[in-house]
Parts: sequence; C-alpha cells; structure tokens
Amino acid sequence: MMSRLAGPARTMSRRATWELWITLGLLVVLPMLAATDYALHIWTRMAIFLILLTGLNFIQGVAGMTSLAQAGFFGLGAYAAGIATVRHDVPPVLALALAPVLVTLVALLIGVLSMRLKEIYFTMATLGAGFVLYLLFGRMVELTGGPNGLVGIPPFSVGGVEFTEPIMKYGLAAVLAAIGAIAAHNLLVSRTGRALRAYGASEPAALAVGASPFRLRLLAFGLSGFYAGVAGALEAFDSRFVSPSTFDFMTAVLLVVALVVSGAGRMIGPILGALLLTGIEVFAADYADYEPLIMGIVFLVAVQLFPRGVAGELAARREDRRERAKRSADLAADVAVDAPTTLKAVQR
Amino acid sequence: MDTGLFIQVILSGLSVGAIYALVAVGFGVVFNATGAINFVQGEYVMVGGLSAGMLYEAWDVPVLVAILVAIALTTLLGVLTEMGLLGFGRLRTPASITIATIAIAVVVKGAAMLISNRDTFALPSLLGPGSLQVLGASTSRQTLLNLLLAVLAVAALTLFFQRTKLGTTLRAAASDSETLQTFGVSYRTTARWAFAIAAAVGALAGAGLAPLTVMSFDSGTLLGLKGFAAAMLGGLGNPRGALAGGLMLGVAEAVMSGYGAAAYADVVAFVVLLAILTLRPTGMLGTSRAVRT
Amino acid sequence: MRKKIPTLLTCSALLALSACGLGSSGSDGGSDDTITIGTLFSVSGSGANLGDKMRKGAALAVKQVNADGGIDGRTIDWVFYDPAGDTSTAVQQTNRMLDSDGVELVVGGGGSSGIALAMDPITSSRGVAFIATEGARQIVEPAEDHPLTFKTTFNDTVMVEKLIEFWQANDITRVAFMPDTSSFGQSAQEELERLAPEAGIEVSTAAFDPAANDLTPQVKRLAGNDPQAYLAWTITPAGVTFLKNVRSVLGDDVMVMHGFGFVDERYMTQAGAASKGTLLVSPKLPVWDEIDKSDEQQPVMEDFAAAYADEYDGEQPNVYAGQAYDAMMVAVEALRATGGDPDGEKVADAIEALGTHVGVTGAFKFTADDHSGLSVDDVAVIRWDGSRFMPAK
Amino acid sequence: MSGTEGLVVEGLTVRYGRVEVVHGIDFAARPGQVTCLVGNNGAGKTTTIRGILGLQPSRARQVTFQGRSLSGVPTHAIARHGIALVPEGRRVFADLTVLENLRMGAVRRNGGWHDEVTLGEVYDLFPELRDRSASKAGLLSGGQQQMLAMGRAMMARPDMLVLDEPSMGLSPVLVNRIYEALVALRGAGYTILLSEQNANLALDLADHAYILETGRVVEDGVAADLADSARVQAIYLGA
Repeated sequence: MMSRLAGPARTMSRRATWELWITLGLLVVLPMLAATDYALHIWTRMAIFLILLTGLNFIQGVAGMTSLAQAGFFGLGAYAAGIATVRHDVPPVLALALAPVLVTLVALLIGVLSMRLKEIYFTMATLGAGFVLYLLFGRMVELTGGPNGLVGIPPFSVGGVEFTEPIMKYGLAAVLAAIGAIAAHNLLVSRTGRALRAYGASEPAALAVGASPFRLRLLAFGLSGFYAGVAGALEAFDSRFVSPSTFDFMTAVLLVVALVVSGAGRMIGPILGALLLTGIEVFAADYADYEPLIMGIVFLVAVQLFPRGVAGELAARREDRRERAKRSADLAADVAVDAPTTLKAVQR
Repeated sequence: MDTGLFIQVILSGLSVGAIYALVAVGFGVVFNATGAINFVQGEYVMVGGLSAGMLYEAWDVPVLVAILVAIALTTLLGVLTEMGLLGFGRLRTPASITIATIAIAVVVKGAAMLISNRDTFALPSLLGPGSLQVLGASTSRQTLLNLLLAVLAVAALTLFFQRTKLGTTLRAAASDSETLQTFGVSYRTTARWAFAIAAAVGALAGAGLAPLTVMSFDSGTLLGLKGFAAAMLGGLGNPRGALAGGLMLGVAEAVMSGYGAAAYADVVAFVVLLAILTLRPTGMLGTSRAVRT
Repeated sequence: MRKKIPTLLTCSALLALSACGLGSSGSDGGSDDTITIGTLFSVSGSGANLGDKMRKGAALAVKQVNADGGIDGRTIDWVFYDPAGDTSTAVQQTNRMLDSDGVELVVGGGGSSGIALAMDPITSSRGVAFIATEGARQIVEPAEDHPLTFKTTFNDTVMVEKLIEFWQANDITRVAFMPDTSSFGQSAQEELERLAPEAGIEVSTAAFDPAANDLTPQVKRLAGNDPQAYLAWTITPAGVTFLKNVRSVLGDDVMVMHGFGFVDERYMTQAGAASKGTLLVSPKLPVWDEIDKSDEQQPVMEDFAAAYADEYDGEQPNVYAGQAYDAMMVAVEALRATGGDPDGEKVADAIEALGTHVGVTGAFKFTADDHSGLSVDDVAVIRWDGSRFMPAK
Repeated sequence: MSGTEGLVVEGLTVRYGRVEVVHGIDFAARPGQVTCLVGNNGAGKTTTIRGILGLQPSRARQVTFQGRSLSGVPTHAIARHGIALVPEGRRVFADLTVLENLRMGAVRRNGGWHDEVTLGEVYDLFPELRDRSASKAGLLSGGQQQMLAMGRAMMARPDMLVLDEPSMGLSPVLVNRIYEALVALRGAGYTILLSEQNANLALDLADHAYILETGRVVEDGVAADLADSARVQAIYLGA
C-alpha cells in the first residue's frame, strides 16, 4: 500500500509546487495588468476569495467533504474583527490576529460534533452551522448592528500607518494570501498532508499510513476556519462595513461551486476559483434582471461539464490519452504474439 | 398559564408544521432514490403556490382547477429537474448531484422572478375565509385542510410504497439501486419518478400555503431548508417520520414565537438540524441507515 | 512543463477575461454634453419587487428630464447596477461606478438601509453627492458627519411622531408592535421604543421573520397586554399574514395598522376581507385624488401618477416609485442650480438652498442640519376601505 | 469460440479507478451448459462479471450475448437481454419482504409481477422462502438470503443465470444445499455462468471451466479434466 502511494505522491508534490508558483505569480502580475483604483479593489477581493478558497480546499479538496459553513466562518471573522475594533478599540493588527483564532475555535467545536458524519450528512450539518451564524449576525443587534450592518470600522493600520490607499489594501491582502498559499503547499507535501490526501482518496489508504481519520478531518476543518477568519478580518478592513447579507447561503454555495468547478484538491484550484468568483461579480453586474437566471445556468453547465473540476478534468483527459496510447500498443502486441508472457512485458 | 396562548401556539405550530411535513416528504423520496439532497424541493413549493395564484388571479381560473394545473406543472418541473441533473450522464455521486440541484434551484427561482414580474400572488382558502375557534384560540380553516392534506398525503404515499409495483420498486431502489439495475430497472427511471412525486407533493404544500400568506418567487428557499431540517428530525426518507418531524418543528418554532425571543424563531430550525445531526442523525423515527463513517 | 500548458491556458483565459472586464468598463464620464448619474437598486433577490418599483420611478425621472432637454442642455447618462440585496456587492459596484464608469453623482442606495449605509462612506470619501432612497435615519444623521449625503425618504422618527400624534388624538395608550427582523423593521423598533415612552404610550413588541408563514403566536402573546392597536412594520408579504392572523385571532373590531412600507394596493387586495379598515402611515401619494386641490403637492402627484401609468401600461405608482422619482428630481434641481457642476460640495450646498422642493413624497425642506427634508406634515394616516386607500378621519 | 449463441467475451479489460484489475481476458458460456470461472480471492472473477454487466467501466474487443453486443449497453438494458445476476454478497433488498424481493426479480417482465407459476417453482426449490415470505429480507440468515437472491434471479426467467460466489460465507451444509439447487437448475435447462473459489464443488457441477489468476485466464478446458490440475489444487488449498 505504501509503495503504491509513494510514486503518485511524489509527482503530486512536484505538480503542487508548480501550481504554487503560478498562484504567487498571478498575485504579482494581476495588479500590473490593471492598476486603476477600481481594478485594485477587484484584485483585493480576489485575494480575499483566494484565502477563503485555500481554506475551503483543505476540507473540500483534500479531505473530500463539502462544507457549507465557509461563508458563516468568513462572516464570523469579519464580525470578530469589526466588533473588536469598533466596540472595544482593539488595534486592527491585534483584531486581524484574533479573528482567525476565534473562528478556528468555533470550527473545531462544530467539527468535533459533526466530523464523524457521512459525507452528505456532514454537509448538511455545516449548512446548519453556517445558517445559525448568518441568522445570529442579523439578530444580535446590540453586538453586530443587526441587519443594518456594523458601521465605523477603522482602516487597517500598523504603527500609525493607515492602509486606506487601494494599493496598500491590495498589498496586505496579497501578502496574506501568498503566505496562506505557501503554508497550504508546505502542509500538503508534508507527511500529514499526504495522509490527508490519502484519506480523501480512500479511507483504508489513510489507515495504512497510520493516521486517525477523525483527527485529520478535524485538522482540515480547523484550517478552513482559520483561513476564513483571516479572509473575514480582511473583508472588514477592506469594506469597512459588515452586514449579514454578505455571508448568506448563496455565498457558501458559490464558494463550494467555484472550488469544485476549478479543481478541488489541487493547489491551482483556489486561484482559479477566486478568479472565477471575481469574474462573475464583474460581469454579472451588466445583466441586472437576468443575473440570477444566467448565474444558475452557468453554474449548472459548469458542474455538468467539470464534475471533477477544470484542473481535474484536464488531468483525467491527459490520463485517458496516455491510456489509449498504451491500449493500442497492447492490442498490437496482442495481435502479433498471442502469449500472455509477452503481454506482461509490454505492460511494464 | 394562559391556555388560550398555549392552544394558539399549538395550532400555529400544526398549521406551519403541516407544510414542513409535506416538504420533508419530498426530500425523503428523492433521497431514497438518489442518495442526494434535492435543494429544488423548496422551489417546488414556490412554483406550486405561485403558479396556482397566477392562474387564479391573472387568468381567472377556478381555484380547484388552478391548483390541479399548478400541481401538474410542478410535477413536470420535477421531471425536468431529473433530466437536468442526470440527463447528461456525468454526475454520479450524491454529493455532485446535490450541488447541481442548488444550481437548478437558482435557475427556477430566477425564471420565476421574471415570469411573475416580481409580483406576489394569493389564493383563497378552499374552505372559505372564516376561522375556527378552539378553546380561546383561533386559526384559519385552511389550517385544518392543510393538516388533513399532510396526513392524507403521508398515508397515500405509505400505501403507494407498500402496495404498488412502482412503490415497491422505489423502495428497492432505496435499498440497493445497483442491484435493482441488474433486474432491468434503470436508475434514471426510479429517479424520475422520485422527482415527479417530490415535486407534486411540494406543489401541494404550495397550494396549501398560498391561502395562509401570499406567494412570491422568493417564498421557497428558506421553506425548503426548514423542510429539510424537519425531514432530518423525523428521519430522512420515512414519510411518517417526515410528518412527525414537520409538526414537531412547526410547534418548536411557534413555542419560540409565543414564549421565547420571537426574533429568534427562525434560528430554531437550524439549531434543531445541527442538534439532530450531532445527537441522533437517524432522526426520531429513522431507520438504521448508516450515517456515520 | 508540457503537462502544465492546458492549466496555464485556462488560467490565462480567465485572466484575460477578468482584465478585459476591468478595462472595457473604463468609459470616462463627465464629457461636456452628459452628466453621469449612478444608481443601485436591488431588482433581484429578496425585496426585488420594491427595487423594481424604485427603478421604474427613477427611470421615469431620467426619461422626462432628458426629453425636456436635460440639465442646461446636458443629458443624463444613467448607470444602473443591481446589488441583489448584498452589501459587499454594492460596495464593489459603488467603487466601479465612481472609479471606472465616471459617475459624478449617486442616486439610490440599493433599496435597503444596510446597503445605503455601506455606500455612504465611499461616496463621501470621493467627494460625490449621494441621494439615498432608503429609510434608516443613520444614513444622513448627524448631518455634520454626512455633509454630502441626503435622502428622500421619511426618517422613522417622523413616522413614529405621526403615529404618536395619531394615537394621542385617539386616546390610545397601549400598542402592540410587530416589526420584522429586517433593517426596515429594526430601525422602526429603535425609534418607537425610544419615543413612545416619553409620550406616555406603552409599547409591547414581538418581532417576526420576514419569511414567516404564521404570526398567531406573536399576536396572541401581545393580546395578553390588552393593546388598543396592533401595528406591523414590514415590506414583505408577511404583512398579509399579519392582517389575516390579527383578524382571525382578535376579530374585526380591533385597530390594525401598518407602516409606510406596506402601502401597496396589491397586498391589501390579497389580504382579502382581513385588510378592510387597516390604517397606514404613509406619504399622501396613495390618496392624491382624495386630498384637497389646494394642497401644493396635489398637482405634482397627479402628474406623476398619470405619467407613470402612461409609461408602464396603466400601472399605478406606489410610494417606492415616488421616493426614487423624487431623489432623481432633487438631484436634477440641484444640478440646475449649480449650472451642471456635479461637484459634491456644490451639489450639497445647492440642495440645502433649494428652499422647498415639492415632490411626490412630500414638500422637501433640506437644511444644513436636516438632510432628509420631510416632516410630520408630509405624512398622512390613510385607511384601506376594502377597495381603495382613503384619508383616515 | 464460435457461434452467436450464449455469451462470448474477447479481450475484456476492467479497471477500478486508476487500477486495472482484469487484463484482456477471453471466455465463452455456451447455452444449456454450466460455465465456471475459478480463481482465488482477488483473481478478478467478480470484476469480470461486473464488467460484463456494465456495473464497472470496461473495454473489450467483443462482448456478445446471443449474438447481440453488450459493449456500452447500460446495466438495466443488459438485464433485459435475458441475463439475471445473483450478486456477490447476496444483496437482497433488505427493507423489502421475501415475497417483494422475489417479485422485484420479475419487475420488468411482462406479467412478471403476478407470475405465480415461477413463484411456485422458486418456493418448491426453496421451501424455506415460502415459510418466511412475509419477513423482511434483511432479517433472514445468510443461507436464506442466498436462496432468496437465487430465487429472485429465477423470477426474471433469464436466458442465462450468473452467480457470483454463491458459496461465500456459508457453512458446508448450506453450501451443499445451494449446490443441490444449482444441480436442479442445470437439470431444468438453465444456462449458468458461475464464479467460484470453491474449485472442487464448482468443477463437479460445471461443463467447462476457466481458471483466473490476477486478472488473466491461465488455463481452461472441460471441467472434469481441470479438476486434477496443479493450479486448481493450489486454489483449493488456498481457499
């Protein structure tokens, strides 16, 4: 079992490193392509989505379970940072550090309760958790400002320098997104990461490398919460306004779909998904009345076309091609020499 | 203790719970056939109620005819849902089918928004406008009808599943759909029937709900999610469980509205969903289906 | 390396798409013959119905102004986006309007107070005037913190004052209040709980979810305090359920009231017999044909109703259409006063100097301290008599 | 390997995910005969059967039944060509009663739902099932479930009966019981394809046999002749 895993694991690591470089490269190149204030807002948003999706990728792509709680965690991070700075005058730097910790704790708590459930039941438990968070954002008026939202969030600042310029906001989000991507990559190629991936592929394989599936999944879920917490705090300092509508059921679904159709479980998935989400936001704005209909159709077509994700689908096609080539070689050998021993030799 | 309030809370819970029960039944039927959670279920309720309302208000169709046509239309939508999900032969796992149902729900809602021109539509109660007085509390006559509908629908479906060839086939599909295929029954046939039944029951819920409030393109989504919580509460896939779960959830919400923090009433369904999944995921009346790994 | 090519291709395709999306929208507004006005209304998502009515009202105003030769010969170039009820989308779209579409003045705040509150800091920081069409008074109060932001809707304070005035005139001291849990209901709840006790009115409150399908537990619970009037505050269909439930639980004699968000003939008709006799605090628009001809607002409302019906296949305008129409017209009046200069401060000064702008919703008197401009005099208590709205006695 | 009768398989390759399990095997099941695939656990017997029935993605130069190609045909349509499966592990419909399970076997056959004649034949062959006809199938013992699975397949009145490891997990007494039933079915003229690890029993019953090792046919011939083969002895000892 070990030996069979080792080979693919090594190529997977090489591929992951390559995809990490693409991700980091895009974070640098994108603002060079378009650097107007508006474009920088969009790239900032993309970087925030990248962090969210990198986090979601641990649970969706690696552990192989769908979580609909990511929007709720995102909101929890945003409200934690917002409430800390607005109501308790916590310095933004500290708020940015505290928000992910809080969200991680909540994620672990929900994880402990729901982690042992089978796939679809786990998904519905995360839906419940996400919805409870979303509803609480709107109901706890004293704390969150209720449905009107939380106003007056200060800009992010370090040592008296306020991050109000679009380029500075982008810089902050991009640096955190890059750190997040590098950390995710290093974790994925580590022993734990291999165990996690093995777990996503099949349970016995993970058991064979001596990992506890429960703890691995919990780790993945906790990480998804941590990343969502960072993204949430960034969102609060970027918009300087937080309201429940941003963290609703639709957001949770869009995050999952964007990741699934772009390639869950791959290092490249989150950046493709983030580009997709920002792309949708930019383009959908031009089709006011038909937007929900178009979104739904695009979303359905994408899921039907790429059930394994764009990246996964391309990989599968490559494999198919290689397979076909090998098969024609097999057939040729079969016709030429009708002996099993020779066949065996060809297949090597 | 104020008995009037108590009775009122129970009546209200049963009134809304009957609707939840019908939605929950739909979730169970599709889940049994496909293993997936059908997020279009709430939209079936919306389409059923909205199209009946549109037929009645905009085209002056008699109420009963409007309801029957609406149920037929929604059933067709159920069949179309199956085609949209499985017609391309690419979605295989329950998880991917579940995600795709969300996409279809968004399409249905977007189309309903345009077709209804964002307007609301209502239906009159089939039993007339008066209300029923019970021990100092009061409820619409439609409530009685809805309870009756929910009980009858569950009884009819139970009979259907136990006594008919098609119903037995659907139960066999729930038990082991792969083996069923080796006896010549295609997965898509059973799935299509399941979606059609779920849609018809959903439309019935919509027609029952429309006289209590008014329907708009936006009425289905949250109702669907709450109906799912009810289904989990009673045990997913079991019609009698759906009835019990629906009524329990309805009453729990009403208790929150009548005695607790009313603003938090709609949080109840999701707390119940979380609690039932973590404590007793097979539901109160559930079978021994494996839900944990 | 070769293996990566498909992935890279996908990547760069997406990239190119995004980049061209950002580039193509970079039309520069502010050319000499047009003035670019940007608007957000949620015409999809929940509340789509009222967003659509607002869009119709604003569109009518733009059409009329441009047909009359525009503003000093410059026509309005209207940019419209739909944030679908989501504030973070609205923030992006506001940035887009200001940074990329060349929008010089913003009218309409997405159709929900939360969105308008999120937009205000962005427009203000760019020095752009913003005329909102949403309810919450925090959008414009305190005025010194919002020098460039105005709104053409009633502050909840004004509505609540009118309600208290009405209750006092009718010897009502105990009121049951049912706001929904949206921003619309929450804002009203804050105001009512702040102002009613001072006026000696006892308010008992039970909130409800806008998607609720039965409100009898709340009604019955509030009935325990023996209130003399039941008031709901919502814009959603749940208001119909409220009417039906109150009548069912408490009979026909009790006083039932709704806020200005529910002034809609369609809702009233759909509630059937349960809506008869419902009292509503409202602008005068729904009863424009019943009020005294000497009222300075009367001809404005009549013209608006006629033009609206003409434009939209005989449809009658509601208060939302009126608010949006007013917001656009206030912007136009101010721009005419500045000679077409859209500079935020100049526009704001012009609005404050308009004196009285007689609009569809009321006679606006904007001042440096009051950026909402409407007063109790602009509010009417109206009554649904079973087939139409009438002024209440 | 001539003729259009029976089942003809040439160059069948079946994979589970990325792992190829069956590597291009050839065999045939002639009408009116019992054909047996013999091999150890993991030799690819079940995978082969699943591949033929379309339950597992497969490739082949040719798979025909009674002259009609089964390649690319979905499982439910293959079943309608007249092939009925008694799957590995029984796989009875646990929530259905015994009677309902039997009726499900005939669900797609004209008048099959009310076919009391075949039902009578099944009950005569397995009287235990008649006694428990109203019980939930999930409550039956392993042997009874095996009988039920066989009865269910008989209800389809198939042109060919495919049995996958019918003796697995059963006590010797019950194994004998099942094989007695198979002898009776052979006598009744059924075409049978049998996969079996219990080589001696299977070769006793079969007319023709194929020995599988790690996804390949390593030997084939008249069943009686193969019984003495060293390979078969190895399998028998392994089992």
